[in-house]
Amino acid sequence: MDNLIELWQASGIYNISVGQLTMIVIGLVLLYLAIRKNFEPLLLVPIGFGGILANIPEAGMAFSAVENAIHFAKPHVLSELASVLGVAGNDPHAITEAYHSSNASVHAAASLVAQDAGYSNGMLYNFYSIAIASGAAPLLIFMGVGAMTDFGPLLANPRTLFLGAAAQFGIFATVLGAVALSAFGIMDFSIQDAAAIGIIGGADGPTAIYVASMLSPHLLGAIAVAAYSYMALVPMIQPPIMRALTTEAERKISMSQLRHVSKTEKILFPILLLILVALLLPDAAPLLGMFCFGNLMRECGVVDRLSDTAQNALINIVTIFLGLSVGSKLSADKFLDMQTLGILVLGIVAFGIGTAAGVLMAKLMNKLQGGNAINPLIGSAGVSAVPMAARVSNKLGLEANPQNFLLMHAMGPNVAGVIGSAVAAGVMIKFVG
Amino acid sequence: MDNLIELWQASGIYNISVGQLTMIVIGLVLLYLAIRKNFEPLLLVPIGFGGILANIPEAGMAFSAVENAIHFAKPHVLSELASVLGVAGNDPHAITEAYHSSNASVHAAASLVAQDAGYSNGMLYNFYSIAIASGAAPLLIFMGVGAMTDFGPLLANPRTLFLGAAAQFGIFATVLGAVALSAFGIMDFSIQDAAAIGIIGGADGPTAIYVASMLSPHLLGAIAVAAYSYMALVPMIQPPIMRALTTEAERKISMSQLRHVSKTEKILFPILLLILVALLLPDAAPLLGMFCFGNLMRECGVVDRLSDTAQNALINIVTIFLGLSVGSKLSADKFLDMQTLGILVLGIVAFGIGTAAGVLMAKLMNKLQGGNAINPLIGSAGVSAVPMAARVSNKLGLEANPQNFLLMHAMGPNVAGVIGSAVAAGVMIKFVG
Amino acid sequence: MDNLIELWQASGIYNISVGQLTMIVIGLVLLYLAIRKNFEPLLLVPIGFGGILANIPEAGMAFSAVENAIHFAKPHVLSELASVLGVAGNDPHAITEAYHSSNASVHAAASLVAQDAGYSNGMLYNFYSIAIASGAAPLLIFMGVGAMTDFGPLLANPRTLFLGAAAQFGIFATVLGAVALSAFGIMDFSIQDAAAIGIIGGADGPTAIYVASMLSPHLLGAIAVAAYSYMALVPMIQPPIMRALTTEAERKISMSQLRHVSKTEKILFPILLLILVALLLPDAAPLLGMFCFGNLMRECGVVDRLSDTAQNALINIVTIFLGLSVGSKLSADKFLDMQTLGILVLGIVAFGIGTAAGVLMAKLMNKLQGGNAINPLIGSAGVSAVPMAARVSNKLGLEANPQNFLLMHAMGPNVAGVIGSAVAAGVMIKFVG
Amino acid sequence: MDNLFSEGLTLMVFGMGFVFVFLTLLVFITSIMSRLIGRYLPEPAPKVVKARPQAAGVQTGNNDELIAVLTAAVHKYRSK
Amino acid sequence: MDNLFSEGLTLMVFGMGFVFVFLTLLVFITSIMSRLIGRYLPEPAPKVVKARPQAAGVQTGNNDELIAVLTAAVHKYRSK
Amino acid sequence: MDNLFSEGLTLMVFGMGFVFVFLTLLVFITSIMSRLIGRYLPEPAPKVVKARPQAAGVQTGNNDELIAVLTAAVHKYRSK
Ligand code: NA
Ligand code: NA
Ligand code: NA
Repeated sequence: MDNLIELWQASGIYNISVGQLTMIVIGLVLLYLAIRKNFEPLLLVPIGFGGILANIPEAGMAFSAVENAIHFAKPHVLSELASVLGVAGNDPHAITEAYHSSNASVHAAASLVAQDAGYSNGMLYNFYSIAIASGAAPLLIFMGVGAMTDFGPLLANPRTLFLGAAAQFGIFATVLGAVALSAFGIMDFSIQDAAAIGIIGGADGPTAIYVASMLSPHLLGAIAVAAYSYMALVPMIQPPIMRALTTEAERKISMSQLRHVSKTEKILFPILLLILVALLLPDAAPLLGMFCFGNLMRECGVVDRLSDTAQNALINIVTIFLGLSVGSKLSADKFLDMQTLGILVLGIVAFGIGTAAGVLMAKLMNKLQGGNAINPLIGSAGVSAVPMAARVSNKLGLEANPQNFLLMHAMGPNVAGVIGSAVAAGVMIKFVG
Repeated sequence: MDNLIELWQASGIYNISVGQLTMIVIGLVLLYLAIRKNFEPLLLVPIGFGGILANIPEAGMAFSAVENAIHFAKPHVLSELASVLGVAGNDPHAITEAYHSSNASVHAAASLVAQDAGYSNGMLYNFYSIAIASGAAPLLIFMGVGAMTDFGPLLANPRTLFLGAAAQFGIFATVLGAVALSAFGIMDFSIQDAAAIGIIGGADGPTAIYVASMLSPHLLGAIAVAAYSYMALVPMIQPPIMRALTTEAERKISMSQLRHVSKTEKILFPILLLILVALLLPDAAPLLGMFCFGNLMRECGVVDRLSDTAQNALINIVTIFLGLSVGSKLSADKFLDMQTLGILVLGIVAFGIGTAAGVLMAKLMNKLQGGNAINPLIGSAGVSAVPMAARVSNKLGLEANPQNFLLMHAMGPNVAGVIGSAVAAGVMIKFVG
Repeated sequence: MDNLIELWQASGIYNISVGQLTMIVIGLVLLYLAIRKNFEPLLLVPIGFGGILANIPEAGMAFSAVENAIHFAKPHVLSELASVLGVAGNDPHAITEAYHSSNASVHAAASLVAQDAGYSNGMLYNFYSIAIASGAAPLLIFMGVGAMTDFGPLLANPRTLFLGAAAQFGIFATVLGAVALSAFGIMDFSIQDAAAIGIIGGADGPTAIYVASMLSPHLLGAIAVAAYSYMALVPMIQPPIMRALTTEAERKISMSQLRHVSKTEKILFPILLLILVALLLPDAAPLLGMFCFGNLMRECGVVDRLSDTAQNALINIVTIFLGLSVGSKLSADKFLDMQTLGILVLGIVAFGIGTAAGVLMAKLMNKLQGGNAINPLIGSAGVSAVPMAARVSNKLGLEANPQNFLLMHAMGPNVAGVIGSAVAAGVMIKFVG
Repeated sequence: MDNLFSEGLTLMVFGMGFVFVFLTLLVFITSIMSRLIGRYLPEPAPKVVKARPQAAGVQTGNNDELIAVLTAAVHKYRSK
Repeated sequence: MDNLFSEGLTLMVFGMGFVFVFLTLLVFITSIMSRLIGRYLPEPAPKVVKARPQAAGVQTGNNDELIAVLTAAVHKYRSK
Repeated sequence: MDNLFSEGLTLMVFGMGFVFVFLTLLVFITSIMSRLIGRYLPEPAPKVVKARPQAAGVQTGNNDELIAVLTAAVHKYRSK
């Protein structure tokens, strides 16, 4: 009978909190969006599922050994932890707080105490430590993305890099928006939080996760969810902005066919980009370095088996772990917060501003050059969201002029946007990291 | 000349113990069974080979840095270790014992001493720590198995879940058997040991390894070997029991064709299962969570590249490390023990009881429903051992009635058995973990 | 304005040292050789790229957290580090030196201090720790190589093992050369350094990296670069030596067709080799054990999915990390040194002597047996450099006699050379490790 | 001794009980789910199954079939 | 409050500025590189593109094409 | 100095010696093994080689052969 009570009191139904229930529902919603609405399913399926796993009551899959020990709150364990963490009394909340603000050596000591008491890190916590806290997973994904990226269209028309630059205005305008919200007391974002939120406007998943994990880990879950959701919503967010800022005539502009790009150019480009990064912004070196490495493996033609693995087995494996790890950050106390609402609002603003800036830049370039070389519809592709944004440009182009295929032209700013937001990420890590 | 003596005294021939020699022979026997007799070769080839590597004298591949330092027994290292571990004197045995019973922080300190003295962890020890002690490898394999599992037959006939439940009786009867052996003083199993041994009856490799690594790591080698060997022996263990418990007429029962199962049902099933686990038995959440995640990736249709990787590259890589790691636990002092004999006997009893319980449950269901809806031969498939047990059901069905294809019908209880033993594992971790 | 100055002072241009610039150029040269000249591109592309990444000023990708903390030299961090490391004063150089010579527990304490101060390990440093310092990556590559190796030609003519043995003379002669250079005061190599340099003559990449990581990690970068470069240069290094040591008549010798080798022989060979290693030289057990494991997976025919993964996804993933990790050791202070010049000279000598020894051994065997069973051109293949050296033998054979296909005959000594140098590696680890 | 045995017995009773309760609930939930889907989300008329991208192993199977057909055709042609 | 806002403003000015400087430099360098290659390392006359080894997924595509051709041929034969 | 050199010499003598002893033993053991297998476990008469499941890369090879045959056949047909 005692056992029955014990089993009942250890069950999920008995222990589940409203917050956990809500987060499980949110996880289910993410799965629904991913599976039925095709919202970036490669990431949102693991993120949604990881979010559910992280909120299973009593399972502690997203907790460290110490957090698990505190949760189960055996008095002698608590008092040992309290003594290691320098807390008077056995209050779990005080101990938790001391644990999270402890320095690395005290942290390590508390871990040993918890392990001695028989507690261990949850599996998702381990995944998060290895995949994200170390920075490895976003970099490896970036390597794989590099190996999948064809810089041909960009090399054929390098001026499209300006469009990729302009679209990053979404990032920095959002940073300003976030600090403004704080300045007016509406939200409470630090400058690090603001920078991490802004990067959503980069429309690039691994960059957003990398920056958030460095600047603002407690917002990581919300930022990653916002970034991937809005990337999926690009076909709904961008078109009205693009239509509002362009005339029918502009949308009809047809662009001259792209010249052929030689193998040598494609091989040298990632190397030149790397050297430029090395000389100007070392803080962007990990991100852009791995990206260039992937691209060089792709283009050099002598390591195809490595390139294939980087694009397939390796990126898939890392994606599974990255997604589950991001999901582990979807805890009620961090996600069910006004800040998340702020992040969601700011994120969509970032996308909108980035889109507008890209389109306007294209128009400006036409004006400065006194010609009609660029269809402004490809400017919006500068936000990245590869290849979705380029497809949107193409679709709107075809609407205006059924003979006008903009896809390849839009791929230039599209991949330029990836470089642009990685550079922006480097600047932010440099200044507020 | 001194060098020659040194080389000779460091050679395997000079140092090999009878125990190591025996274990190497056992490793060779496992390889023989795997390669020639096709005994679950995907696991038994790495396990057998790992067992040989672990028993190479002086190589210390399965030892930690501290164990290697103790083995080579340089006086000043021993005395440093003794002081860290709080042992008086330099006796290697006393130091070893103190090391194995030390708490986490002393353990870590001893490790640093050994590293300073130039010793390092053996490669298999590293593999074991990362793959099994962390719990990661069995969970990842379970994810891959989930991605390979088709719940269609089970969804078409959900009552077959009862067969999968009944067959778990093998697990718990064996637990009782193990404690009985201890109670009568024949063996010396703790309740944890008994639970870990019982799980052999679950006929599911990763579940057995996961439970054993949590409850009874010192028996892990023997338990894993028993589990995989008996799974390979299913075509020999089950038929006599199945024939003894059924009449010719029962074996001739032909079952109505399974209905078509829609995609939506297949997508929702892993989610419902996960929620049920979350609400009722959080201790089974890691195992069944990863299993459901794999299955959802398979069925949702939008992350095929992740599902393919989970079923191929990732599960293969993890299998290699898991197998070698299990092999690292095949040391003479732990394996060449009466306990192993007890485990082998109890394991086969567990398989037998599970098989019988499944068959009898099928007969009971027929009686309760007053019909002949279920051929009792598919009850035995409830032990899991996917898909071997289902094939055995099919074979015996064809013997009795050459038009009677039971394979798809038996797949229902077969995968139900996987769920059933994961639930049983959760209960045991909850109660004795 | 301050920000502008800060950005400028943190830029690569402002900070780059001559050494870093030189190393970046060397990285570019390696990429050029790999991509345009096809110098072992699978390794030299990642190594070259990793070398560039490691030398990006201020990025600290190849530095540990402590090294990064010292580099940025904030006074309070320095003084904390100094106190942990037992250094008086705040001199970065003194602290660095103390850090590198500190024992494991002080090392760990310094790491915690640096982490508390907000510094973290560079990504390449992490890769190096996990892939190479642990010994894992070379062993996994060796497993994959084993899974790719066909011992058929060697089993058909086992006496070719003698050729593989003879060619290892290059290794030991080079060791002697290295200590001679030290003895004459020209260089300053320890016996460990000499052994690690000698292994270049083994013409086997993973073996060289494994030995260097254990005996002489500070020379690892130069040794790996030399080993892979010379392996790529085999078609230029070997032919003149082979021609000089053989007569036209000898080169025309045609060898009898190799007998068919049965599946059972191929399965038993890796097991017998493993047992021989276990009995005679446990120090070679990790290398040859993993090699035999890979080969057994290949030949046993029942674990093809594991063998395929070992030969593809797994070895490719490990190669990427191994290459970047080796590249992380290409730092100016270690590479731009007279020692590197010495290593390059000694390395090519090692290849030359190994080639000569193989050819002469073949001639000796013909003389001893009083026949013309062996074409001495296959002796040079004993250095390994699979399959390049065997192709060189074949090419020179065809030059002398257009009907004379030596390729399969040369594969015997070629794979024997792999075994031979792994044995040599074991002896060196045993004696000077 | 007695204590260990009674622990084992408890484990058996609770374990088997829980396994049955759990799987019984799963039977109910699954059946309800299937019925609801059958009623409210019936699958559209079975269209031609479109092969989704498959792992390497499965491809072989597909190819084998096609190749068998082709081989037969070629054979027929040759034997003319 | 003011401080945070001015920090944000600085970040915006420097960030956008740097992104533009960086990408502008990249435009220059890339253009120069392309021009130099066009002048000094022109690609040889376009030879027939040789398919490089592809990942599993792509192979299917290639096979599909070939198989389509073959099927058509066989079909033509049969319908004779 | 002398010490280092003598260490190197020792390493060479023992190293080469050991390598030769080891590989000589391997020659003996391998030869004995092959002879025993040839006598007691001779391979059955060479049956048609059954392709075992192969990695993606290798499949192509197999397919290439088959496809070559088929193409030839189809070509012959067409050129009729
Ligand atoms: Na972007
Ligand atoms: Na089971
Ligand atoms: Na060699």
